[in-house]
This record gives sequence, structure tokens and C-alpha cells, in this order.
Amino acid sequence: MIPFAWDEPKTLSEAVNLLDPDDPTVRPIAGGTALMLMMKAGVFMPSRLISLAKIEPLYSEITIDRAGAVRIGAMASLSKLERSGEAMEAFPLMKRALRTLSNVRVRNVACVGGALAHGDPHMDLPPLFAALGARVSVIGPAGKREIAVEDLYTGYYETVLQKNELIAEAIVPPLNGARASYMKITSRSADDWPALNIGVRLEKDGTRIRDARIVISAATEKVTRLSKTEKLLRGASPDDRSLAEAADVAAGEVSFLSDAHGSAAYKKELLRVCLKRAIREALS
Amino acid sequence: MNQIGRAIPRLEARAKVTGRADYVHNIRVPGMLYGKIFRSTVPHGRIRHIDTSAAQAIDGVHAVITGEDIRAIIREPYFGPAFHDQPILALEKVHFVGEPVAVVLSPDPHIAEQAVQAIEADYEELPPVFDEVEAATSSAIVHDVLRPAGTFADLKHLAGRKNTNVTLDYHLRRGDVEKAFAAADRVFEHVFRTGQVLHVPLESHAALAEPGHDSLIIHTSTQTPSFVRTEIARLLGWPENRVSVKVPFLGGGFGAKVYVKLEALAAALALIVRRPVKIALTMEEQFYTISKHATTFRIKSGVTKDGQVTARACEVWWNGGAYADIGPRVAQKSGFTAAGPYDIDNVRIDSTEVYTNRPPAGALRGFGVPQLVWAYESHTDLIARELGIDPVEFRRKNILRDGRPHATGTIMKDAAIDKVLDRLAERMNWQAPFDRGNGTLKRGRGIAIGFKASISPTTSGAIVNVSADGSIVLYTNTIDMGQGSDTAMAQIVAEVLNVPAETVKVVHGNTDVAPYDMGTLGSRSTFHMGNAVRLAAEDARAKLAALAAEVGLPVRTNYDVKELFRKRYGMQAGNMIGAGTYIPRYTAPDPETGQSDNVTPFWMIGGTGAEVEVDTETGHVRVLRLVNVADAGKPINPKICKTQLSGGAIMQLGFTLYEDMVFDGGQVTNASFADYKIPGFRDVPVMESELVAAAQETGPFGAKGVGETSTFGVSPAIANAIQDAVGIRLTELPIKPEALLRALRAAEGRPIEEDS
Amino acid sequence: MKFSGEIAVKAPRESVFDRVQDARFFASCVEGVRNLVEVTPTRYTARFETKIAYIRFDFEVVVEVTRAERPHIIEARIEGKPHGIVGRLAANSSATFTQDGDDTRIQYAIEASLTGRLGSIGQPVLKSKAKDMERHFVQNMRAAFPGGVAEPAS
Amino acid sequence: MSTRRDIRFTLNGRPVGVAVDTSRNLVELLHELGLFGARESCGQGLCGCCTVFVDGEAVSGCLYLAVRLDGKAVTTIEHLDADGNLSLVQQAFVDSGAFQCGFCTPGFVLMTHQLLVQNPDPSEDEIKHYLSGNLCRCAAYPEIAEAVRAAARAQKQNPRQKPEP
Repeated sequence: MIPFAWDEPKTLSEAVNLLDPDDPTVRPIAGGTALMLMMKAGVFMPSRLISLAKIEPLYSEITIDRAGAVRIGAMASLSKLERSGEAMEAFPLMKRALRTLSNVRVRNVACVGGALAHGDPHMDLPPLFAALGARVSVIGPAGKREIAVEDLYTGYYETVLQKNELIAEAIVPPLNGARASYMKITSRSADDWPALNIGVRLEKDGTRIRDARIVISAATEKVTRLSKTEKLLRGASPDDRSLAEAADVAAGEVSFLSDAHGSAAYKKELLRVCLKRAIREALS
Repeated sequence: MNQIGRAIPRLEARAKVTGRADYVHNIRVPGMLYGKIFRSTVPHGRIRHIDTSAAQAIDGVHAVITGEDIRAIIREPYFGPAFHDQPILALEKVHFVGEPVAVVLSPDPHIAEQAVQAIEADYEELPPVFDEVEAATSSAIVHDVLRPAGTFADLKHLAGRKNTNVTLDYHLRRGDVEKAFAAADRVFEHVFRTGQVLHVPLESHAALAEPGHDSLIIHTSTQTPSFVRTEIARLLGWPENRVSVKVPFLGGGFGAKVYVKLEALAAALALIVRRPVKIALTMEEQFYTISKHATTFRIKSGVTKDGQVTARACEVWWNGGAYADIGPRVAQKSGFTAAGPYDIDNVRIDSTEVYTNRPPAGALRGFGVPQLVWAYESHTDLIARELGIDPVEFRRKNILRDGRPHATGTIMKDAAIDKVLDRLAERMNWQAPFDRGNGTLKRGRGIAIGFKASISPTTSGAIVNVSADGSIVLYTNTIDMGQGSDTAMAQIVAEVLNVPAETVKVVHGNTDVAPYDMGTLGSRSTFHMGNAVRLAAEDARAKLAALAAEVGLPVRTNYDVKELFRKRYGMQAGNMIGAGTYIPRYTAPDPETGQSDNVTPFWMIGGTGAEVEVDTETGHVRVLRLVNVADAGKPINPKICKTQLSGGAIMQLGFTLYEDMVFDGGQVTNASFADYKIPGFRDVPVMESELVAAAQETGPFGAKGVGETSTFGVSPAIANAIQDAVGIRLTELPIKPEALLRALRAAEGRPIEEDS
Repeated sequence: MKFSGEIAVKAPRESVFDRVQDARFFASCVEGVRNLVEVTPTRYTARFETKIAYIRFDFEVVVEVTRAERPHIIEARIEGKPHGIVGRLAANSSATFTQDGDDTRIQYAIEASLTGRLGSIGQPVLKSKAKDMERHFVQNMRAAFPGGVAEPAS
Repeated sequence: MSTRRDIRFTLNGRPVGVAVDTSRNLVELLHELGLFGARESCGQGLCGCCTVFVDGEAVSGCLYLAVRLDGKAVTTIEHLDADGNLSLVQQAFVDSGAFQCGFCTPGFVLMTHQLLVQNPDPSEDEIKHYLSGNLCRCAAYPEIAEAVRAAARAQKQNPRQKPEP
């Protein structure tokens, strides 16, 4: 690594002003765990890093608002989220997901904003948050805008964020009785990057599914919502037959990546299986 | 005092838990330059031109060195334990992607790394060959010239085969295999494969060379300091005493750090620039340095209908990669055990190691044996199933017992194969019904046994120094790389000299003060160095006894050593040196038939039982329980031995289920821990380890090596358990969930489509 | 990395072949190629720039047409060196042309490998990028010829 | 703007002021300061050999830029026996034989300290999950788990767990 300029702005808007929309060698750094990997590999050589470490504490708070949504300051570490009693009580599946998200040291340093902005499809928070219907509030030179997490990603490492936009907050709406589950499946050691991850949020109406949100990633190049499958599930009762049908639709509606974790055809089979398992787990 | 069999903590325990243990990585000396390596980007090519000018122009770059620069100080800069085939930096040709081509030197490692990116090399590409079976007959020849090293006694016959890629073809002939096949009730034939994997000790290789005015000190993470000294002295044309090799602790070795790795490079660079030079590899660079052979093994057995194996033919191809390293010995030494620990009258073995354009392969914990056991124990289970005989019973019927000849003709002795099998079956509760799971989670269990010969003929020397206050220092070139050799050696000294082992100081890895040792490898240290240490301690004891008689002290086992020296020197002065050298007997195998009446000083016996759970919808295999039973003779430190057993088994679990070097165009595409997955905490099953009651008559106090024993049976035990659970047999390592699911689905008649 | 697929265009085989053989046209269909220089009629150099998010890759590329049999087949060898990092891109590509009624079917296959730093660590992302480039290439070809274009297979 | 920064932080309880290149990571800085217990192995934050406490939280030193230390408190493995005695965790590692080559050991010891501070009585499953970000190629995992249990027991008997990370 070669040395670069280093700024430590005190406010988020100051940070935004320091970022250069046209110069990709100027990047923000918060936890830095993902960025450091790129820098150490020699594929990213920054000219200037804008540290977000000294940004006002407001952006690392985790609160529950009046509507019951969990509002997570983008600079909150994943460990802070994991230890936030209220939020974890509201979303026990988030607590379970965080437990196998990378490792304790990374969680101590990496922040929620970075985990959402990085855009590596193998990460846990993006599909989980997208399934839960979360959105992020983003600050740029023109002010604030909100983006649904499911709309953040355009490709491998690619997002809709401009180079001078920063995620300020993630807002996870309350379950309000909906059921949710998240699972990931690895094909080598337990702490491998997943071959597939899947998040499911279901609203029930008696014995039937009223609404479904199903999001997968890792097997695909970006976080992908399975809208055809969701459509099929709406109004269906979650019996073996309709789950099998949903699995078929799901397998057909996305294009899978083939890599060291498995071939595209294998991941398609994994999706069939995991879709059923995730729905059953959510409903159990 | 009984020091043998004590489960004392390692001598260096405190240094290790406080982070203060010494590794080469900690060493910095004034004026030191860091070297960073520029590596080949083609798998096979002639070097047309290397342009270092841009790198040289970078501020802070001290020098950029290529192979031709090295030739200026070392005329024949080729090294290797079997062939002198590896250039210090590439000369004329490159032979694999990742081969060192040039080095940038700078006081700042970051600048050196940056400057490496500015080097450009132009190659004329040559056709590469990657597969071991193909390479045996391929027209693409990796090395134009073969240079047998002639260093080691057991490899004196090595020549290679001109105009082929064959480094060594080993043959064993016993009985009449074809006749026995014709007479057999049933004949079974299978082919098994293993992928290329590697050691990845957490401490990557590092070497620091300090040039003196007519000498050289090399601090290095090697398992073989004596060999390094000999080889560096040979390269430089110097007497050995001008080269000092010093080795602190190793952060793991597993065979990755045997013979010369970075030492020749560091030495040459230091002598060229006349400054200390340190080369420390990154994790990625380990993937270009040394690995474990990928193999293809065709095995064929003739069996009577009541389950007696009457004939076995083994054809093994070893993928040696671009440089032979110690691969030829793997093909020979492990090759002769390819028929397994079975009593078979008719055996034919053809074991062939070939060069390919992959990163080199050498020694890795088990030295080829795990690849062989993978095949013969999978094959054994398949035969037993086919014959409807219980796998334990089938093995019991066929195992080699003491007093019977092994396929080489060597009569088995102190090889508790029967006991290992019996204890394994008992521990697995083999006769009792087994919970087979239900729904989509099916359970199965399997066992496997294997054996390995030790290395011969090899020499170990040790010095025991008793000071005038009675305190003792042991000098040995056996390296403690985590296996606990310092502690075991101290226990041997302590047993002989009747002191607590904790009070013995061990100075290891210093060729200036400790005598020659062939190397810390092949689980040879406890036996070979252990015997040398025992002899050295006995020598010291005898000399002390003589001194006691001389000064008129009563002859008894427990001298007051202080008084002894005071009486002799009039004060606390002087010391007593005991020396010991051990070299076991050995008969070189006949080059045509592989026959020898003494092929190994001892046998290592290991068996593994596995219980697994298979997810039939995803193909995932969860290992629930791994039972490892071993014959390690009489253990010197049972606690450390058991840690070695479970550690070795977990490492082999990684090679069985997770680890595989993935290649594209000769490039390893998963050269990092993010993409090459080794077992972590959550992968560890319930582990059980047992050492059977046994003794190696010729070992120090009945002991022998144990560092590799638990690696033998793990892979086939798991494959056997998978077949037991779901009826599917996989023949390729690593076992991937996708492969298992595909096989399951094919068996159900609804195969999974192939990616186009 | 291997990619293959088929593009069907509504034009006679000879004219399709001629256009594809025109290096300038062909290069214009590949995103990020610039400074194309014809060294000889079968050898070209170019600059190839691509980016993944904020990470940019910049290759010096040499293209050698190793076989051109009008109107059946074109084969080429591509070699590239990335700037600022040790590595090498090597690819063999082939395009075969078959007449199918009014259509010409172009079957293409590319086998590419990336050695050095980029090849050792970035496979999944590079594969994803390459697929993305393939999609754009097919789109550009579609735009260049009137008529239908088949989806790339992988 | 300068690519070198002056930083002040406390290292094992003592104030330190140094100038660092912005590209230096925490492990490199510690090595420059003569502390070698944190070591870089995988370089990707996956093996835990470079574990260091920053403001009481374990971090991967190889992924942590030294420039970020300004104003923070750093504790390394070398501090755990500052009073000359092994910590309960270190002693448990010795007693359980919870290592072989020792290269990964400082990381496991520090992670165990943090685990026991957060969860004085971890279950087997909690131990495995908490330590799953540390790799041991010698695979002394069964012994490490035993050491963690032993340290938890010792801590219960002797709440003088020292020093708090």
C-alpha cells in the first residue's frame, strides 16, 4: 500500500463535501474492513480517504421510532447492533444472522452503512434488510434521499449511490406480526462465503399467505428480489404443493453465478430447497 | 524419576501464550532490506526480456535483481533435494504461474511491493501440461535438462527419464499378480483422485540472510537447518562452517518448510547487495511455493469369495508440479505402501511422479500416504460391501500381522495394525445398532486404517551439556514447529539424567552449535533424534560416572553433580558434554522389484472412524464424530501426542471436504483464506483420540513418531460413512456437496442439469 | 473462464463476416476499447479500460487474428497487460458464421484467463464483469444489425 | 496534504506519540514499536493472528489503519501478564495444552478474554461461534475449547479476571 491523504471531518455534510463525485480514488472509510482488503490486494489505490470515524455521534445511534421501526445510524458497528437489546428483541432473526456475519473482530469495526454500501453479493445484511423491507437514508450534496435497500444494488460491488453520497441511516420497518427468516448456506467450511443466502418476510391471513417478500443473494451477482415467486405465494396456503410450485418459479426467475461455491445448476437446486426451508422456518 | 509418559505442558508454553515466542518474523537487523518477488504470469514460457527500469527508478528502491544477476555470483544457481532443478530466480524459462522471476529490494517493504508492479516481463509461450496422467506421456516437456541432485542416500539411483516429464518411476513386484487375478473369484478395479492442496501454516515462509565478511547467517523458518546449510554452502562453493543457519520457533510447518525454500534467494540477494535481506511471503505467495501432490490412483484387487485378497495391482500418478522438490521420494517411499496394510501374496505397484506446469508439490503431513489410503481404503470398503462382508471383518481377515512379510519383503514388527483395528471397532461400538437418521438427514459410519514407513537411511546427532551446577542444555537441530519436540527431547534427557524435564533447556535450530540432523520431517524426530538424544544423555551420564569414580564419589544413579564438579575443578566450573548419533539400519529396495529385507526402521499405524450426516436435499456432509486410534509406540508425552492426533485428523478433514487449489490457465484462482477454506472452530466434530498400548522396541523408551498417523484414515472413513448413509460412492477429493447431490440425484433418476 | 453464445442477425453471411472482421467495427462493440491501432492487417493494439464500482482496470491489449476463412470462421488471440499491477490477460476467441435462411448465425466462444494478482483473488467479480460485458457486446451487435438477436448462453 | 500523520494514543497503559504513514496498519506499527505478539498471517482479518484490543474491543490489526488510533487506547497480548503473572486465560491455555505452534495463540487468548468479559459462562456452541473467526492450522480446537471452559471455571472461582480488556 502506498500512502494517501487522510481527512477526518466532524460532520456528515462536511464529509460529503470532501468527496469528489468524479474522482474514484477519493473514498469514504468507516470501519474500513472491506476497503482495506481492496487496498491490500493492490486493486484500489486511493489518493485520499475521508474517515468517517469522527462524525457526530448521532449517526451511530440505534433507536426505535414511534412507528416501531428500528433506526440504525450508519456509523453504528455491527457489534453495537448485535448488542442493542431493543432492536434484537424486535428482530430475533437479525441477532441470529449477525452471529455468523463474518467474525467478532470484523463486527466490532465494520459499520452498518458500510455493510450496506459495499455491494458484495455474499454479504448478509443486504438480503436480510431487503427482505425486511428496509430502506436507507442517503445524504449527498443535494440533501437527503431515501432508497429501498432492495433498490440499492446494480451489480457486483455496484450501487446506485453517487461517489459523493453517504448512507446516513438504515430504517427497518417493524414486523407488525409478519414472520421472517434468514438463512445462508456454505458449500465448504462453515465460515465460508455463502453459496446462497435468502431472506423471507411473510404476512399471514389465517392459514394463507397474504404478502411475501423474498430476497436472495450470493448465488446471484446482486441482491435479487423474487417477485414472480412472491406473486405466486400471495394468497396461497403454504402446503407442500404450493411450496414446490414456488420453488420451481424461483429457480426459473433468476440467473445464477457459477463459481467455486458451486455451479449455477447446483445453486438453482439450493434455491429450491432453501426457499421451502426458509418459508417453513418463517412460519414455524 | 519417571519422565517418560508425563503429560507436562510444553517447555515454551509461557512464551507462546504471552506472544513472546520467537519467530523469524520478529527478527529485524540494522540496514536490513526487504525483498518482494515479481512472479511469472505464464505457466510455461521462454523468457524473452525482463524490463526492470521502471521499478529501479522508483524512489526508495535499492536494487532489482533477476536470475542473470544471481548467476554472476552463483554459476549454477539451481537447488533441490532430489533434482537440482529449481533456479533461485527463473533462468531462460518459467515453469508455472507464480514462479519467482525478479526481486525488488528496499528498506520499505511497501515500496518494494509497489515497485514489483512496475516490472515487465515478456515471454514466448510454450504449451503447458497440468494433468498428472497426461504429463506422463505428453509431448509438452516441462524440463529440457534433468539434473539429479545425488544428495540423499535413498535417492542415489534417481535419474529421471530424459525427454519425458517423469522424475521417478518406482516399481514393486511380488508374486504373480496376473495369475492371481485369473484365479480370483472376483476382481475389482477402481480409480480414485485427489486434488492439489497445500499446507498454509499460519506463519508464512520467511528468511533473513546477514552477510559477514566471509560468512553468512541465515535466520529461517525451516524444518531442515542442516540441509539448508549443506545446500547453501554447495551453491556458494563454501565450506559449511561459513554458513550458519538459525531457526527460532516455527509457526507451523507440516512439510511446507523442508529443504530449501527462500534461503537460497535471501542468501544470494544478501551477498549481491552486501546488506541483510529479509524475504517474508504473504499468504497468497504460499500458494506459489509448495503444495501436496494431486494424484490419480488406479487400484485393482483379486479376491476369493470368502474375502481373502489374493492380488493387488496399484498404478499411482503423482502431480509433482514444476519442480521436483522431494516429490520423487514421495512416489517411492509412500509408493511402496500403496497396497495397504494387508497381507497380500501377489502385489504389483507402479508409482510415477511427473513434472507439470503447476506450483511444485512436495511433502505434506503424511508424505503421500493420505492420497494412497484414500484409494485403498475406499476400494477395500467397496469390495467388502460387494462381497456382503462387514468392513471391519473383511479388514481383520486381511491385515498384516507382526511376523508376516510386507509387500517389500520386510517382515512386520512392532506394527499394531490388529490392535488399532480392534480398538477402533470397539470405540465405534461397531457391533451395536446405529441411528441412521430420518427424513432428509441420513446418517452413516465408516472406518479406515493406514500405515506409513519411516524414512531411512537418515542420521540424527545431539549434544547434551551438563553444567557445573547440574543444569542441562540439549543442543539439537530438530525444530519445534508446534509438534512439541523440545518438550519430548527434554523428557528423554531428563529420564536418562534423572532430573525434572522442566529444568532441561533445549537449544534447537542452530547449525553453529548443534550437530547434523537430516530434518524435522516424516514423523522421524521422536524415533531418530529421540534415540540420538538418549545416546547423548547416556554418554554424559557415563562420563559423569567416570568422573565420579575419578574423584572418589560413590557410584550410584543420583550424583550430586555440583559436588562432582567442585571436587574436580575446585570451584563451580567445567562442564560435561555427551554426544550421540543415531542411524538406523536400512536395505535399499531392489530397483526392479522394490524388495528389501529392511525397508523402514518403524511403521506408523493409524485408523479413523467417522460418523456423518448427509443432507440428501443439498448434498452437505456433516461429520459428527471422528475417532482416531494410533500406534505411536509408548508415548513420551501422551497429552501432546493426542493433540497431534486430533490436529492431524482435523487438517485432513479440511483436505477431505473443503480444500482444493482451483486453477484457471495455470493460475491458482483461490490464493487466499477468503477462498481457500481451512477448517475452523465450527467445522470440528466430536474428536476422540486413543493411543493403543504398544511399544517400538528400537525406539527411545519404546516411542515412535505420531505427527502424521491420524491423517491416514480420515478421508476414506468419511467416504465410507457417506456410502453407508446414502449408498453413494465418491471417488474424488475433496468431496463437494454438489458432487454428492449430483450423484444422489442421478441415482434417483432425476439428474441435475450441467452448466453449459 | 469460458463464454459462448449465439447471435442471429438478418443479413447475408458474407456481409456479416466482413463487418465482424473489420476490427474497428468489432472493437466498437466491446465496451471500453479505445486507441485501436492496426499494426498489420492481422495484428492490432488497443487500450482497454473497464471499471467495477470505484475500481478501474486498464489493459494494454494486443489482438492477433490467427485464422480468418471468409465467410466461415474468425479466430483471434488476445493478450493484455494491466497497468500498475502484475498480471496478464490471455484469451482465445472464435466466431463461426452459418447461414440460416435469411439469418446469419454467429456462434462465438471465448476462453479467457487472467493470471497474476487479479487472477488470484478476483475471480467471482471478474466473471460477473465479463458476463456484463458479454451482454453489452450482444446488445451492440444487435444494434449494429437489423433483426433479432438470440440470448447469450453461458 | 500530507500522507504522514502525527498520532497520540495509549499503548498498554502508556502514552505514545508517533508519526505514521497513512498506509501503515496497526500490526506494522506495533512491530515498529517492538511488539511482535500480534502478527499478520492471512492478511484478510480471517485468522485472528493479528488480534489487538482498541478501546477494549478486539480488532484485526491487519485491517486497521494505524492513523485511526489517534486518541484511542491499545492493549496487546504483551500486556496481559504485565504484573508478572499469567492471566487466568493464559494459564488455562497452558494447562489445557491449547496450542501447538503458538502463532495463532495470542489471538485466541485475547478473543477468549473478550468472550469471558461479555459472557462469563459460555456454552459450547457460544464458544465455537465466538472463536470461529480465529483459525488454528495445527487445529488445537478441542484443547482451546477446553481452555475456555477452564478459564470460565477459574474466573468463577476467582473473579479477579485481569486485566480487563
